[in-house]
Amino acid sequence: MTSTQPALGGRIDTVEHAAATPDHPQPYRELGLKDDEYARIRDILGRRPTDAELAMYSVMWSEHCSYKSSKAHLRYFGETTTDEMRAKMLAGIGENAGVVDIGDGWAVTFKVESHNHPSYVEPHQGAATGVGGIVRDILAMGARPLAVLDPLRFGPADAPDTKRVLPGVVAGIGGYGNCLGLPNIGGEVVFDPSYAGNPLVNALCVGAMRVEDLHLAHASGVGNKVMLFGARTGLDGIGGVSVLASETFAGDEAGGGRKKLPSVQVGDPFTEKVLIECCLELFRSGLVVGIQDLGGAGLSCATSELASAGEGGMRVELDRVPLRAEGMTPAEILSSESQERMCAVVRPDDVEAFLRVCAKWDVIAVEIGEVTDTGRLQVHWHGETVVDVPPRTVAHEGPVYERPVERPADQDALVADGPERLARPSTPGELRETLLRMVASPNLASRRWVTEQYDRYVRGNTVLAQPADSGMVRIDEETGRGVAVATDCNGRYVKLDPYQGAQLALAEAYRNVAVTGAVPLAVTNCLNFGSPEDPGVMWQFQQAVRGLADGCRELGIPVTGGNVSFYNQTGGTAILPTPVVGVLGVIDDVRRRVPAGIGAEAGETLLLLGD
Amino acid sequence: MTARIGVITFPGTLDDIDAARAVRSVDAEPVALWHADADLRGVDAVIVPGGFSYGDYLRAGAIARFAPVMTEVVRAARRGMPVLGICNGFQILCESGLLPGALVRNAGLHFVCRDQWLRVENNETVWTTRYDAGAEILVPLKNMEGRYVADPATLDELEGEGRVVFRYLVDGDASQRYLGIDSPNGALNHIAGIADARGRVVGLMPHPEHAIDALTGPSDDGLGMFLSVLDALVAA
Amino acid sequence: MARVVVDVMPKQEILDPQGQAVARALPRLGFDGVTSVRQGKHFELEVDDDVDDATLAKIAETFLANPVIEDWVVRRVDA
Amino acid sequence: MARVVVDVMPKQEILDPQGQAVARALPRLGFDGVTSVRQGKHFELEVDDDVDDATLAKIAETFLANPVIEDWVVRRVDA
Ligand SMILES: Nc1ncnc2c1ncn2[C@@H]1O[C@H](COP(=O)(O)OP(=O)(O)O)[C@@H](O)[C@H]1O
Repeated sequence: MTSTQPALGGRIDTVEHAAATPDHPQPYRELGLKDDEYARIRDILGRRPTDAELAMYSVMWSEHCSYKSSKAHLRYFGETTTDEMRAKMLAGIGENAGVVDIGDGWAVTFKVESHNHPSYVEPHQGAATGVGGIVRDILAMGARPLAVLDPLRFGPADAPDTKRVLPGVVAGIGGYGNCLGLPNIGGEVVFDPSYAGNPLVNALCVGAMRVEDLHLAHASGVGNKVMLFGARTGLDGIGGVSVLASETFAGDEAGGGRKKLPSVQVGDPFTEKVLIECCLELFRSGLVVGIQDLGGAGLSCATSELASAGEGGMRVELDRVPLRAEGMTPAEILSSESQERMCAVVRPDDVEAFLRVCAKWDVIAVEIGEVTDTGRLQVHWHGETVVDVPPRTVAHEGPVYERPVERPADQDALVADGPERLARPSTPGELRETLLRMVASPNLASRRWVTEQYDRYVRGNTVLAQPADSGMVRIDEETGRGVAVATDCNGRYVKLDPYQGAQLALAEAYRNVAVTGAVPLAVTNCLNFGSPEDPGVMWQFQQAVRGLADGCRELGIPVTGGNVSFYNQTGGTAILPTPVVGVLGVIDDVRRRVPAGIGAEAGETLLLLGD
Repeated sequence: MTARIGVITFPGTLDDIDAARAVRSVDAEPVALWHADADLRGVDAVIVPGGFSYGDYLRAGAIARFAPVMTEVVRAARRGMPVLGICNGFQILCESGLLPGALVRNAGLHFVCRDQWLRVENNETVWTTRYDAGAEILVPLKNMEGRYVADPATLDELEGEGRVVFRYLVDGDASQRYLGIDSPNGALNHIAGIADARGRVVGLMPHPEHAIDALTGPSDDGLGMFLSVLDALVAA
Repeated sequence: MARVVVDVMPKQEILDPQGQAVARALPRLGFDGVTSVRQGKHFELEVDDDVDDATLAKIAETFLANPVIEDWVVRRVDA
Repeated sequence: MARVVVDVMPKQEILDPQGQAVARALPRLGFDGVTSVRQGKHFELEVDDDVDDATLAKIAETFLANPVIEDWVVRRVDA
């Protein structure tokens, strides 16, 4: 199937048409834009946006893509990072993933992301595509993905819905990661009633590269070509944008446009595996100037971010995009979240070689445009202009909110309600019963049912995986240099005291890395919280960020990246605030790792450190 | 002079680098073979490694067996070239008819990754001479479609001719018993690996290439397979 | 005793990697002329005669298929 | 253009744990009266008109099904 003419019968909303029809009503509210946000878009463009532009702005200005509620707070990470902490950081917050120098010419990149909401709707595919997304982020830095970890939170273990969600999530993470050939080296499984209607599915990926191979997402060099490669673009995850099709074409003979589309995406791990190998060969052959993965917000995100981070503009011929569905509109193509796609900037002389490498791996690749010096992102559709915007306004200059922050009124009561009033076991019999209850409790029971579904051996470099305090992989077979990664968070502590709770999560992950013999180097995080429109949640968020940042300064290791997931709540009730912290450490020689466990040999001496 | 052992890469193959590492670790030379080339590059033996060739989407191994390189492997195997299929490689060898039977979804329906004890039932194949008969070895097992099945006549033949090479040791393994299975995957007769009639083509679900170094695997019990074939090739 | 067949297919607009893999492989195997393949699940049920159509529909919708990503068809067949 | 359906089922003598798992789950979900479930694959192909029955049979036998473990049925359906 090649790209088809619009089959919906309606006319495509071009820039020219938009300029001529300023009063044409647009469904911006259905797309999640506020009145003032829509006004600002009109202001930026000096006219109403076209459908395609509206689709781009609405997805890129969403909470998920623009960090509009969290930006003001996340700045604190930068403010508290000293030059000394920055010394080993090759890329930090703002790039696809943070990168640190681990010595011997090696750089390591890692990041954790959430896929909470999709995993509730369709646990298997939601979790699978979560893994796929984070792996592409790592790949887009120029690194070979090495391993994954999966911090998970579910409702009560015996709740009926947990029986739907948990097995699906685990099968999805395993199914995708195993098929990609990435060992799963750790994670968490935590049960708490607050996650019953809103499980947390976070996925962390770590990758490595030679320092000189670091690829940053930018489109530079006027005349360079923009290549789209990987899977075809379909109607996946278009979600809200489908209202545009129905609005614009309502009442015409095509019958009112699209029916409601499922907002879930289905993953194709095989295509991603081939895409990884293809990208790595492209990097090795020096054929890539800039690269960006297509994740949330699809081509809207990739083109605007590449152009925005580059020096000029970009022209895109949207009708060249290989499609999977018929009759897709420009707005739909721009916002499709079809998985397993990448976008690269390539020198004109290299296009042929680029296409050859893709052909070798059976990866579909097309040139969809080029880097220009116009300072604008211009998207064409069968010869007409459907998007003409300053790319920064889409990608980097979205709205920023200072949401109200307020310590919840019931916080004092919560803190005052300590364990003192709980009965303590006083007889040996009660002690025994308490112990047995704890051992059997879902939060302390063996995780084998989960971890046995994950391949921890593939690639033959896994030195530590479950059961271990942190996962460890070897990076350099000659020298034995490797990295250790752990993730932690106790949401109950964070709820009691978000500042200290976040520091406890950091300290735990830091310790888990340190006890394996690795030296902690960098921090990533996935900040899972309730609604930012709730001042109490915003207080939790603000406190957690401050706690984490201050803790990092104390320990002397920087936050190199992360992810914010808001709106984790069931009805009006937010989840336990869950800032999952990932710490990465380096070890010169993995043969000197310290495995977990005591009692391997008779006569060992046990020492207790700390108090 | 050492042996040159080919390691095939299909789209979706994962454990090719592990297999090559195992070959190197016994001082043989690994030779990369590409699925699309009908060319074995003059190798002395071939390993079909694990992974998810073509995503295992239709059936594990169903698409890979039609690759040009497999036509050459089948031809060479019929002439007696040693061939080892590991996991997905075993599935591919069954699909291509070099080995009898088939591998289907684990009876527990889940992917299973664990350290698995095996008994070496036949130490006379070209891939197992370094083991003592009846030796018990610890090797990783990791797959979704690892349950070996064959019709009763084929099973009788395999058992009668001593062609069951590895068997899962299931004593005391209670982990799957709630599913009514007393092995990791419900394989008939607890079969983990089999050989062709000449003992030159061997396929097994567990991964000897992940057990070559106690640093990265549960043991180095897997090395014996690579040393065995090297003995045979160097002696020849 | 009645026999019932339920076919469950990925929705048209949903990616079907399995069907795609088959479709891409066929020409390589020398089979031309197959322009599209979709792969789904096929269930064969034996049910008591008193199980009515509404119940069968319910079983398919709530359990055999995932309505978020799949369509399904239930049919009774002669044994 | 013709539409062809291929149903592939595990052979009767082969254990079908997927089907069994479904059968075991149904009573727990409150659905009684289903005495047996078997699960297989359902393929829908679009083929050019000049693809004959012999070719379709070949595609099913050599590729879509594994005769060692599976049975299959090919049928043309009206579009
Ligand atoms: N979702 C998961 N994915 C992968 N590994 C996990 C997961 N959950 C737990 N693990 C691993 O299982 C082991 C035990 O987990 P856990 O009981 O949470 O240990 P701890 O309390 O020491 O962190 C650890 O190695 C941990 O990394």
